[in-house]
Amino acid sequence: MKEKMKRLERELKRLEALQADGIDVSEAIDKRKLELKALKVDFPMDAWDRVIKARDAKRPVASQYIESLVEGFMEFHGDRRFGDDPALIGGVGWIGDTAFTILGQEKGVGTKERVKRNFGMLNPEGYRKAQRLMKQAEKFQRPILCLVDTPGAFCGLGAEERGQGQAIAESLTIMAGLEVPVITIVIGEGGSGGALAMSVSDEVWMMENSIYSILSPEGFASILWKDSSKAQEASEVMKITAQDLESFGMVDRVVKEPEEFSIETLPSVIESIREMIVETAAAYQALPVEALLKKRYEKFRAMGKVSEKEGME
Amino acid sequence: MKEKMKRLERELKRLEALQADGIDVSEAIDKRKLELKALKVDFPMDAWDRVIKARDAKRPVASQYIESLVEGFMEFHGDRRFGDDPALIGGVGWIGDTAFTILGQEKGVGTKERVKRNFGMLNPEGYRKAQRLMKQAEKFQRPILCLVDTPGAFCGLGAEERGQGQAIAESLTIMAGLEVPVITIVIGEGGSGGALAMSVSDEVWMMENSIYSILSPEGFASILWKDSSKAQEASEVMKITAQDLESFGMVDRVVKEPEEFSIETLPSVIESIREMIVETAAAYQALPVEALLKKRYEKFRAMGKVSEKEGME
Amino acid sequence: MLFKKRTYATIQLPKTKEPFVQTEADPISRGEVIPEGDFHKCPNCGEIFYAEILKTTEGVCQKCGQHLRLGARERIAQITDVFDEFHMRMEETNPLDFPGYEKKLASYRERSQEEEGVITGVAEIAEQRCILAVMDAGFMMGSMGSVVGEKITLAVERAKAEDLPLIIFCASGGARMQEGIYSLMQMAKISLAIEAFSKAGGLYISVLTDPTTGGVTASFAMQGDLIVAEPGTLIGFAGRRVIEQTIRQILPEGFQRAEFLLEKGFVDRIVPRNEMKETLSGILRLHGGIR
Amino acid sequence: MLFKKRTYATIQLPKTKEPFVQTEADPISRGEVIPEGDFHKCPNCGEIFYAEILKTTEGVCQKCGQHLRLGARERIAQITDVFDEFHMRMEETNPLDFPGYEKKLASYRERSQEEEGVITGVAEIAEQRCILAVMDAGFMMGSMGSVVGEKITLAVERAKAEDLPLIIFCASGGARMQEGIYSLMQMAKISLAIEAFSKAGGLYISVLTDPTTGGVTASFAMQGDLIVAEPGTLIGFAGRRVIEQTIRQILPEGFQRAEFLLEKGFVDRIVPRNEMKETLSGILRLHGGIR
Ligand SMILES: [Zn+2]
Ligand SMILES: [Zn+2]
Repeated sequence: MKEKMKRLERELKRLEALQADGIDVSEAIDKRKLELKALKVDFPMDAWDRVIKARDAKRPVASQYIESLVEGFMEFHGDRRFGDDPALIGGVGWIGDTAFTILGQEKGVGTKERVKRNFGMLNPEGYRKAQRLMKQAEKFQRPILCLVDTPGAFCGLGAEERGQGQAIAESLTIMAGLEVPVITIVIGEGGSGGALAMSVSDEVWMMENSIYSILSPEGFASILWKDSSKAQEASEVMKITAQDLESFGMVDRVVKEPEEFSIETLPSVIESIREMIVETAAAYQALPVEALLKKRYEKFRAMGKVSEKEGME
Repeated sequence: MKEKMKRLERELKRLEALQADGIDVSEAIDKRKLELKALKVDFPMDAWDRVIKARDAKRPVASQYIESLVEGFMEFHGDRRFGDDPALIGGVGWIGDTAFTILGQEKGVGTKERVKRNFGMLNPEGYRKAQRLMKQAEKFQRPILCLVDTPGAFCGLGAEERGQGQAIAESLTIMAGLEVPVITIVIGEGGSGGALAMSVSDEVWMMENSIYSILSPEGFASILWKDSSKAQEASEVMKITAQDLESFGMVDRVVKEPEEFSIETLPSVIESIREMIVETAAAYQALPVEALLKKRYEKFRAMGKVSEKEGME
Repeated sequence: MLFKKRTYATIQLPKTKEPFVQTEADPISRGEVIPEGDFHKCPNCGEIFYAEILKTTEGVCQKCGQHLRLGARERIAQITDVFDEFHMRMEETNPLDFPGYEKKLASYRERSQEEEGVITGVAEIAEQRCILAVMDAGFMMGSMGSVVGEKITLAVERAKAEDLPLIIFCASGGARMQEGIYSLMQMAKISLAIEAFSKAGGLYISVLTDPTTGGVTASFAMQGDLIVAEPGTLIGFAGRRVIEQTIRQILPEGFQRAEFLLEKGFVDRIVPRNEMKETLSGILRLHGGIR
Repeated sequence: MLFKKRTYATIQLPKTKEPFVQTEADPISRGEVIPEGDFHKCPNCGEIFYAEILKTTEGVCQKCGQHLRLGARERIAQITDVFDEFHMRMEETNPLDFPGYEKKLASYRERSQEEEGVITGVAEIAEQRCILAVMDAGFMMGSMGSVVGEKITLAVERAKAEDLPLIIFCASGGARMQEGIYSLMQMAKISLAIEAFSKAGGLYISVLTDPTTGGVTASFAMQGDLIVAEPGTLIGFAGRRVIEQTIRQILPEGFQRAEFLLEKGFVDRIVPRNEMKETLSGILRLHGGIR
């Protein structure tokens, strides 16, 4: 049966490529999806399945989460330095009766908007907009919610010229020092430094089929094995699923997804987390600032903690 | 005799233009300068005389002040955002036994360097470099010395695109909140917002023949009288000399200049102010932070203080 | 009823001789002519309207969407439910003894029935109290002299003292030349007040309206925690013509307009006039912590 | 005497099998070959030197000025008067159970006689005490895994606890792939430590040496209060080849070099190797407040 699944997935991949080229094979696609779905009830998904889900074009994007989760959302633009990055949506709105600053990496829906949003890959302006709005949240003592969904940092000339390394580095220190609670939810792809720049948070949650990794499986395979086509293999050894990260203690909560996760099924997911977000933020907000910062420090301090060998001077 | 001076000055101006075009008339220039000098002993200078002096190509520039005043100067570059502005020199060095952060608007010496330095007109990166180094001075509790010498803000496309208005505005609020002493010396031209962006300081000093104005006399004449050739007339009504500003209470100290102010005579001027700089900074540094900020606030609060008319509800 | 009685003395819209909307340029300094009487021409598309019709559209051209310049009183009427003016009459100033300045000031006062180019007071916007300052581009080009600087500084200090949010509608041709260095120092004076207010945790919303230029741009216009702008607003530091002379090329159409500034990252949001009140009250509520 | 006895246990330069200077690329991953024996070829101009001569020039090519890559121990010898290593032997880690990782690590350890890609300790530089961490580009490309992250974090925490300035010499190909997400989290872990150190008023000087790339650039390399770089140092986040593939054009020669970063505003100063010690001690003195 595992064999059959693999075959169906291969076929599906090819059909979807055709569909993307404008050839309508949607019926054939749906048929195989149904078959796959039936099979999967019995088999746990492997990492590559989750990679595919995490990247699915039908998967809800940050703007849809905001639409569904946040009331009276007011978007604010710009880094006050160079530009406004459409790959990052930032603003303020109500979750329940609490005003939050919300920052979302936005992949966009539809080809045109995906191009405009640079497929969720931030330029330095995007990190700096986020920093500005984070500092503002701190000034007004508002909790922050970050939605992470990015393939990773952007490999453009301008991004290097304008210091994306510096921009990410500054996001890390700013988040390290933020005196308000920060919750991050990885909703799709959590790729490399681009994801980390919004994830030095008091709690990091992941959607059930999201991934969080040091770089894309393709990039990993390319660097380590000189063969980017070995991405599937890479995804298995990289340990990038929500389940992996939860077992490492790097993720505080894995949010259950419906079988078919899309804009249609998003509201039920939102309802399952809304209260949790508000309550979690309130719990951290209740801490004295020193305790909040200490807790955040210790959370990350424990990651990759290595001890000295015994018996040494 | 005033007439004769004016004639000599007009001749001098024309001769210097020739000289700038590569025709050697230096002897004729020197002769008239000497005559002028002899005459000036008896007559107070008018504003335009000072404008000419403030803009004199032989007048010492910021880098020369630093060279002469500061020991172990270590220049630091860049705004960490977009670029390094050669029109602003920033760094740390010793004045006496005190480490200062020094920020100087630099016009440059010689045509090539003047072009590189953009004639002392900052781009937004320049203000942002200054801000960065000011915040760093604050972190390390170092006093700051600013040397102002700029015709004004830069009228370039990029400067607007990258928000020179925002950059100057941010310099003003950062200086307003700085918890370390700041001394500004206007050494040549203190032009408009570009000068103010380094002058929200605990003490503002001016060199005897420097000017400090809302914009250049040429710009003023152009805006108000639609005739930029009336710059000389404008300079008289604008009240832009160190003596004017001292009488307005906007300048705390006017530093005497030698008759011929140049790199040769600079060291004597430096010796006359070195101790004063160190002692002034020390006096402000001795204040509690709240008192320092309050004093600075009240200093500027009094400028253009307008009262309500009496007898009103 | 636009102006409701609250804690402070209330004011009425004065019987101004100024037209409801203002022309692009100051007539005295740029030699243009304010259209007389009941008609007004859209400076963007050239459409001619009855002035009365413009009132029903809040001064927005219904043909092209251009946001025509508004007087400060009209602006206040559109935005606030309650407005209690800080009823001040400031001393006249001419700190440089600038020839002809008093006379020019007097003519603007006479014509506008206003004392100066900014009105300040306590406002209520959809039940949210705040300190409001509104500049008037029609008063000597909205230039900033000592009185404007003083009134704005007092407003900021009041916001700090009463722990209220601060909203400033900017509209300015820049510093007031006739007050020279005193005008420049108003930028510092206001900035110090805003920084002190900000350190105390105050919220400051800067609203940029046409035109926001010069020293105002280089100070409080750009110091807002949040900066919103009306569509099409001219926002810049250096003047367009000066830049064109410097770089010797014609600047593109949208240069220094609000949309350009948004793209360049200097404006948080562009808000059409008919959404301004709702936007401001939404921001105030979000920062007041009460839905 | 380079390594003088102080408070901590002192160490000797190990009898390493590595050449004095390092080649541009990691030989294992890029298929290049370390030149054998007593000669070394300048990767910039091609000149061939006796390795011994390079020692007298601090590893700088006397023909073209190229700053060849140095091992961490050699770097420490050049910079410090006293160095007391935090004499740690960290547990081996393979958090992902990555196939072959232990073996690869063991081979690097064997070859370099070092435990990992960073050396940390207390240093004295011209009578100024500081905490010093020096990365080694030769150890698995200077990649950052949990041990490197832990050692640097401990160094930062030590600087905070002892109120000493911190200097980190960066040299890294980026995150260590074999430790996956654990490598990524080292960026966060170190950043938290640096922010806490900085809030306590500590001075951190970041020194960028060839190459400083990837996750190190996107964290502590760019978090210095002051950032200095050796001439010609490669500094970037994304790899040159990846960018070229993305934008489909060849990048200019100086792209991502220290001089480029200086111009773009990300580096405070470029400091040639023979001035590094003097520069660092000058900065330390200026921040120590004692001339
Ligand atoms: Zn129109
Ligand atoms: Zn060479």
